[in-house]
Amino acid sequence: MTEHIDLEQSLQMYQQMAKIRAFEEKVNELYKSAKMPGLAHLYSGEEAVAVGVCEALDRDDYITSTHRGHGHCLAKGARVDRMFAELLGKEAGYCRGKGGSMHIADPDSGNLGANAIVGGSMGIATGAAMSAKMRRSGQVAVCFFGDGALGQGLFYEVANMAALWKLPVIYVCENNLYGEYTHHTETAAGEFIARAQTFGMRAEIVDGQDVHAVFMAMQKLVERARRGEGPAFLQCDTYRYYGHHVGDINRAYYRAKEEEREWMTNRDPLKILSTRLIAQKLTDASVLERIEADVNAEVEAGVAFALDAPFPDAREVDEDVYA
Amino acid sequence: MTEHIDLEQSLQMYQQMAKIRAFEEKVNELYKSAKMPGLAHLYSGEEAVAVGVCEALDRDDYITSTHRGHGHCLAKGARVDRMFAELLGKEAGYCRGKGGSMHIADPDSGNLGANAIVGGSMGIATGAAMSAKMRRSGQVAVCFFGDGALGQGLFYEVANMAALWKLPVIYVCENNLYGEYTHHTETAAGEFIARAQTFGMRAEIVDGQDVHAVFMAMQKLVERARRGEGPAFLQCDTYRYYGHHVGDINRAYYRAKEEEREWMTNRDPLKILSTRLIAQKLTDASVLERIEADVNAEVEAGVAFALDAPFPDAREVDEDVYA
Amino acid sequence: MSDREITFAEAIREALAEEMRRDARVFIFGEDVAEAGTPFKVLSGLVEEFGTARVIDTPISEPGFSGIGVGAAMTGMRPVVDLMFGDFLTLAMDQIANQAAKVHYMSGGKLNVPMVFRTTMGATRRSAAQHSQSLHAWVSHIPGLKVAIPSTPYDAKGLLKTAIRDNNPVVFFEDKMMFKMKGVVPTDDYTIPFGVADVKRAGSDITLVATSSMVQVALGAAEMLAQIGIGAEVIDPRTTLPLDKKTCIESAKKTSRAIVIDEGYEQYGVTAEIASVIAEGAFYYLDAPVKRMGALNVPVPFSPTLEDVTVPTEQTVFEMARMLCGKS
Amino acid sequence: MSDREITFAEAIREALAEEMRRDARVFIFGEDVAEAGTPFKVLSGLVEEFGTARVIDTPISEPGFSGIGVGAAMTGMRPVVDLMFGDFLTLAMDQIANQAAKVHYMSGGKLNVPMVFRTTMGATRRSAAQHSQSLHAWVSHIPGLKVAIPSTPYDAKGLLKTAIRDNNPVVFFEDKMMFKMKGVVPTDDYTIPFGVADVKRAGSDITLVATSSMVQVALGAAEMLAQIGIGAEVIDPRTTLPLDKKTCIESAKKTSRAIVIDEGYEQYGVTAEIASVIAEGAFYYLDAPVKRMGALNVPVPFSPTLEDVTVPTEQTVFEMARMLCGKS
Ligand SMILES: Cc1ncc(C[n+]2csc(CCOP(=O)(O)OP(=O)(O)O)c2C)c(N)n1
Ligand SMILES: Cc1ncc(C[n+]2csc(CCOP(=O)(O)OP(=O)(O)O)c2C)c(N)n1
Ligand SMILES: [Mg+2]
Ligand SMILES: [Mg+2]
Repeated sequence: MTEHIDLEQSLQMYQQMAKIRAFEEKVNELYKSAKMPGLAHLYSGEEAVAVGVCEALDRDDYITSTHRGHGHCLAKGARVDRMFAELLGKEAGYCRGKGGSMHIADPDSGNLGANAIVGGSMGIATGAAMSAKMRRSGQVAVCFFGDGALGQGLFYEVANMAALWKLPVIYVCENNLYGEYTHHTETAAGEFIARAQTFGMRAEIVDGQDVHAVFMAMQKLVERARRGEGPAFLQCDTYRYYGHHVGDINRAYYRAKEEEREWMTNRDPLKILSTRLIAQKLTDASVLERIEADVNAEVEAGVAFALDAPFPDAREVDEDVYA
Repeated sequence: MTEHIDLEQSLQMYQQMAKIRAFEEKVNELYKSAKMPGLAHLYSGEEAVAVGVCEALDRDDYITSTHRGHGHCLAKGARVDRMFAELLGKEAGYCRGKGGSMHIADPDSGNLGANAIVGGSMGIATGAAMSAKMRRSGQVAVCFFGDGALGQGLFYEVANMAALWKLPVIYVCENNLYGEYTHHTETAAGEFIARAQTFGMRAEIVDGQDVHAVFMAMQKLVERARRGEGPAFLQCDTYRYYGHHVGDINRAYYRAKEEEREWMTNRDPLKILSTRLIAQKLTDASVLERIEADVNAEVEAGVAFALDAPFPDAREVDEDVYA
Repeated sequence: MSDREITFAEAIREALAEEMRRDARVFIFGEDVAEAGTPFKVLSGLVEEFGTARVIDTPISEPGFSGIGVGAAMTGMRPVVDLMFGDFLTLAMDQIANQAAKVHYMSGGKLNVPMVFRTTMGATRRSAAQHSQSLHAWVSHIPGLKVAIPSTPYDAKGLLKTAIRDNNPVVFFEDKMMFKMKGVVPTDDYTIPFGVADVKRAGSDITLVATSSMVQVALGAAEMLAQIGIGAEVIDPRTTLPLDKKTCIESAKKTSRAIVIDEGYEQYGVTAEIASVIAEGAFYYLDAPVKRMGALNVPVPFSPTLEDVTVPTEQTVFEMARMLCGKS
Repeated sequence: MSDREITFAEAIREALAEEMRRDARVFIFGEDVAEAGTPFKVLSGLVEEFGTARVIDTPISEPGFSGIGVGAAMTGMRPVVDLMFGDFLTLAMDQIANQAAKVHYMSGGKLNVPMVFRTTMGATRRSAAQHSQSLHAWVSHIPGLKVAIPSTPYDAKGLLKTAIRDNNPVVFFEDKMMFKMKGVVPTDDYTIPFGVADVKRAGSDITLVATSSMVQVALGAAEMLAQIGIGAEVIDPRTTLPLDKKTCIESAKKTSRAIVIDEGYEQYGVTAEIASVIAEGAFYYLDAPVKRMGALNVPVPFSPTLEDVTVPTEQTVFEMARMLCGKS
C-alpha cells in the first residue's frame, strides 16, 4: 500500500490525523464543561478520510464540508486557534463568530464552508467544479458528505450534470454506517456506489480507516478529474467514535458497544498507520509521540487563545448580510 | 407477442388508442381555432403506453398523470365529454373548470390527477402505494412521467423508499426522447433504467409503440407488486407526434422532419396493432373502421357538449380552497 | 378535567398518541421519529405503543417523504409528517405549497389532503443560520394550507388534535425552546378550533399580539408594564391561517395602541400581515401607529452576543410599549 | 440616448447580452435556454452569439442547477440562473434561501454569491394553479437576498444590469404577460439602483403603490380617476428588497390616502409589508386606512371566468380608490 508514499508524507498525514483527534477531544471537553455554545458533531474515528483526501489536493482546490466538518477544515489547512475561536462564537473565529461549528469556511485554504443542511453543499461543490472548468483553472472540487446525505435528491441532480459535463468534482461519501440514530440499512436500498455508477460515473470503495488507501485512491481520481475525464465518487467506509453530536451519550438503543469497541480497537486510523510505519521500520514510536505532543500543544494553545478572545460586539450583528 | 391476449381485449385496446388519437386531434383543432383557453400537451403517438399500462390495472388501482395527461385519463376510464368540458374551463368539467388540461383528476376511475410540476406526482403515487399497503387493499399505483422528469431529484428519494418498503408502485417512464426542446442525450447521463436499478428495483424496457408488449410487461409487474414483491420501473420508448405543446409548430431546430416521419410511418401504435390483427386474420379492416367511427362520434358529441356547456359562475372562485 | 402540569413536548406526544388510538388512519413518519423519538425526544415512546408500521423512520429525504405523505393523505390515510427543523421547509415547499395546498382546489373539490406537517421554529439555541429560522410566514401566504403556531402546552395539544382531524393540510410549528415549558393540560379529550385567538391576558391600555414563543415574552413585558401602570392585553392568534382578525382588531379598538410580536424575520413576515390588518380595521380608533417587532432582518448568527439581539425580548417589548403609550 | 421602443423581452435580452459582452464571468443556464431561447423566447439569439459554453441547457433539475449556480458564484463566476416559472421556486428554495442568501453572512463576509435567479410571475395566462403564482413575497422575506420586480422595458433592462453587477444573490421577477409590452429604452449603457422607487405618475389625492404588472393597472385606474377629478400618484418600488420605504411614505403623507396593489396572494403578501410600512410611517397624515389589493387568496383557477376575478383590475382599483376618496 505504501509504495508511492514517502515517509515525510506519511508523517505529515499522521500529524494531521493526530491534530484532528486532539482537536475533537478538546471540543468534547469544552461542551461537557459548558464552555461552548450549542452542539458539535465530532469527527473522531474518521480522520483518515479527510486527511487522505486533502493530502491529494492542492491548497487552491476546493472542498465543501458538512455538519461533521472540523476534520475537513483542519485537513485542508485551517488553523486550530481560529477554529476554536469560531466554535466559541468569538470575533477572531473564521466567520467572526457568525457561523459556528456547522459553518466554518476558509476560502484561503479552498474551504467553501460547512453546511448544516444535509447534502446542502452538493450543488455548491459541483458549481465550484463547473467554475474551475469554465475558468480553466485546473482546480478540482471535493464534496464531503455522509451516507445519510444520499437520501437527498439533490445528489442525483448534480451528479447527472457533473457526469454530463465532465466536471472536475469528486464526491466523497463518508459511510460511517449511521445517519443520526438510524443504520443505513434501514434507510438506503441498494449499494451506495451504484447511486453514482448509474450516471456512468467512476465509483470506488475504499477502507476509510487506512489513510494511505484513501490518499492513493483519491490521487488517481484527482488526476483523472484534472485531465478532464470527469467526476468520481469515492465511498470511504468509516466510523464515528462518539455520538451523532456531543450530546448523544446513550447510544445503546441504536448501536452496540461491541461494535464501537471493535472499530476503536482494531480499525483506528491512527493505530493502523502507526503500526504500519513501525512494522516497516520506517519510523519509531518516539517520533510519533513527538508529533502527538506537538499537536497537543497546538491544540492547548489554540483553545487558550479562543477562550481568551473577545466576543463580537452586538453591533456587528447586521454587518455581512450583504456584500 | 399476442399469445395471451384475446381478440376482445385487443379490440378494446385499439378502441382506447383510437379514442385518445381522435381526442387529441380535436384538442389541436380547438387550440387552432382559439376555442380553448391556454395550451395543451398532446399525447398523439404515445397511445400504446397509456392504454397498455391501464389495461393491466383494475379500476380502483391508482394512477398519477402529467402535463401530457389526456391519454392517461382516457385510458384509465375518464369520459370524453367531461374531459373536453374541463379543457374548455366549463363547470361540467372533471374539476369544475378549476384544473384545466394539466390537472384533470378523476378519483372515480382511480386517477389522482395530472401535475404541472414535472415529476411532481412521484411522491403522490408512491404515497398512494404506501397507503394501499397500509390499508391492505391490494391496490397498486402507477406513476406516469416523461424521460425529462428523471432530472428531478424527487424520483431518487421516493424510489429509494419504495424499494426499501416494497411498495406496490410502478414507475412508468414515457421516454419520448425529448424534454421540451432538448434531446435526452443532452440532459441525461447513463441509461434510464439504471436510475431505478440502483435501488435494487426491477426495471425493464419495452417498445412503447406496441400496446401488446406494454400490456404484457405491465401485467407481470402489477402481479409482482400485488404479491408484495415491491416496486418496478418500466421504460416505454415512444414518440410524441406533435410539438411539446400545441403552440410548438416549428420544430426543425431541435428535431428532424425525417425522424418524425419515420415514427409516424413505421412505428405508429395504431398501425402496428391493426396490421398485426389483420395479418393474423383475427379481425378485418371494417371492424377497425367501425371502432374508429364510433370513437370519432363520441369525440364529436363530447366536444359539442363541452362547447355548449356553461362556464362556472365567478362566485365559485373561492369554493374548494378548503375541504 | 384535572389540573396536572405537563410539558409542551408531552402535550404534543399525548395529542399524537390519543389521535393514533382514536383513528387507525393516523401515522407518523420522518427522520428518526421511531426509536430515537426525534432528536428532541418529543415522540419518545410512540413507537413502543404503535410499532414501526405506524411510526416510521425515513431516509433524509424531506421532499420525498412529504410527497409520499400527500399521496397517502389523498388515498385514505391521515399522515403526520415530521420535518425536524423548520429550516427544512425550504426542501419540501413544492410538496407543501404546490401539491398538498392545491390538490383539493385543482380537483374541483374531489380530492382531499388530510395531513399535518409538524415542524419547528425559533432561535437562541446557538444553532446558527440554517437551524434557527421561523418560516411560518411562507406557508401562511399559501391558500389551501392552514397554519398553527401554539404557545402553551394546552394550546399545543388542542390545536394538534384539531390539525389531525382537519381534512386539509396543516403546517404545525413548535418552538424548539418551548418543549420543556410546563403548563396545565386536562386529561379529557379536547380540541381547539382554528381561527380563534386567545386572550392570554386582559388589559385596556395597549394590545400586544404575539405568536408562539413571543407570547411568553409579551406576558413578561405586560408584567413589567403593569408595574408602571400600563395595562397590556396579550392576544395569541394561535393560528396564522386562518387568522382571527376580529379579535385582534377589537382589542386594538379598545386599547387604541398595538404592537405585533413574532419570531420570524420582520420584513414581509407575519407581523406585516397582522399589523396591516389592525391598522386598517382599527384605523379610526388608533392613537399611535401599529408597531411591528419581528426577528432582525439578518440570517441568524451563531455567537450568543449576536444571536441574542436578533429576537424581541421582554425588555425590548416593554420599551416599545412604554414609548407607544407616551410614558418615559 | 435614442427613443426607440423595444419590448420587455428584448430589454431583458439586451441587458443579458450587454453584460455578457462586458464581463466574461457572466453566463446563463437553465432549461431550454439555448437553442429554444426559453419557452417564452426571451433569450432567442443569445446562444448564437455566446455559444453553448455560456448559454447552457440543463436537465429539469431546479434544485440542482440552482445549487451549481451558487457554487459557481462563490468561485469567481457570475451565473444567471433561469427558473422558467416562478412556481418552481418551491423546488429551489433551499438553494436560494438557505444557501445563496446566507453564505456571505455565515462566512463572516468572506464568501460572496454574485448571481441572479431570473424567474417569472403573473396570472391570467390560463395556466392554472401551478404555473401562475407570484411568489416574490417569499424571497422578499429572506435577509441576504435582493428582489427586483420591474414593470417596464426600461426598468427591466436597467434593473437586470444592476442585478448582474451586484455582488449578492438577486431574485429577478418578470411578469409573463408583459414580455410583449413595448417601451422606450435607450441604447446607451445604464443601470437603475436598487431600493429607489419610481414615481410613474404624479398626483395629490391618493397614492397607488403598485408592482410589476399592477403598475399598468394602477396607471389605467389613475386615468379613470382623473376623469372624475381624483389625482392619483402611482409609485413603483421596483425592488421589494431593498424597499424604498421613504418614497412610499412621503407620497402617502402628501396624499393622505394609499392603496397597495400587487399580484401575489394578498394574505401575508407584499401588500402587507408595504401597507404596514405606510400605515406606520404616514400615521399622522392618513385620512383613511391603507387598503391592500393582492391576488385573491385561492390557488389560481384555470377557467377564464374564475381566473379573471383573482387579480386586481383597473376597474377594481378605480372603485377602491373612489371609495377611499369618498366619491361615489
Ligand atoms: C436536510 C436535512 N435534514 C435533516 C437534518 C438533520 N440531520 C443532521 S445530521 C443528520 C444525519 C446525517 O447523516 P450522514 O449524512 O450519514 O452524516 P453523519 O452525521 O453520519 O456524518 C441529520 C438527519 C439536516 N441537518 N438537514
Ligand atoms: C419542475 C418543472 N420544471 C420545468 C417545467 C417546464 N416543463 C414542462 S414539460 C417539460 C418537459 C418535460 O419532459 P418529459 O418529462 O420528458 O415529458 P414530455 O413532455 O416529453 O412528455 C418542462 C421542462 C415544469 N413544468 N416543471
Ligand atoms: Mg453517516
Ligand atoms: Mg419527454
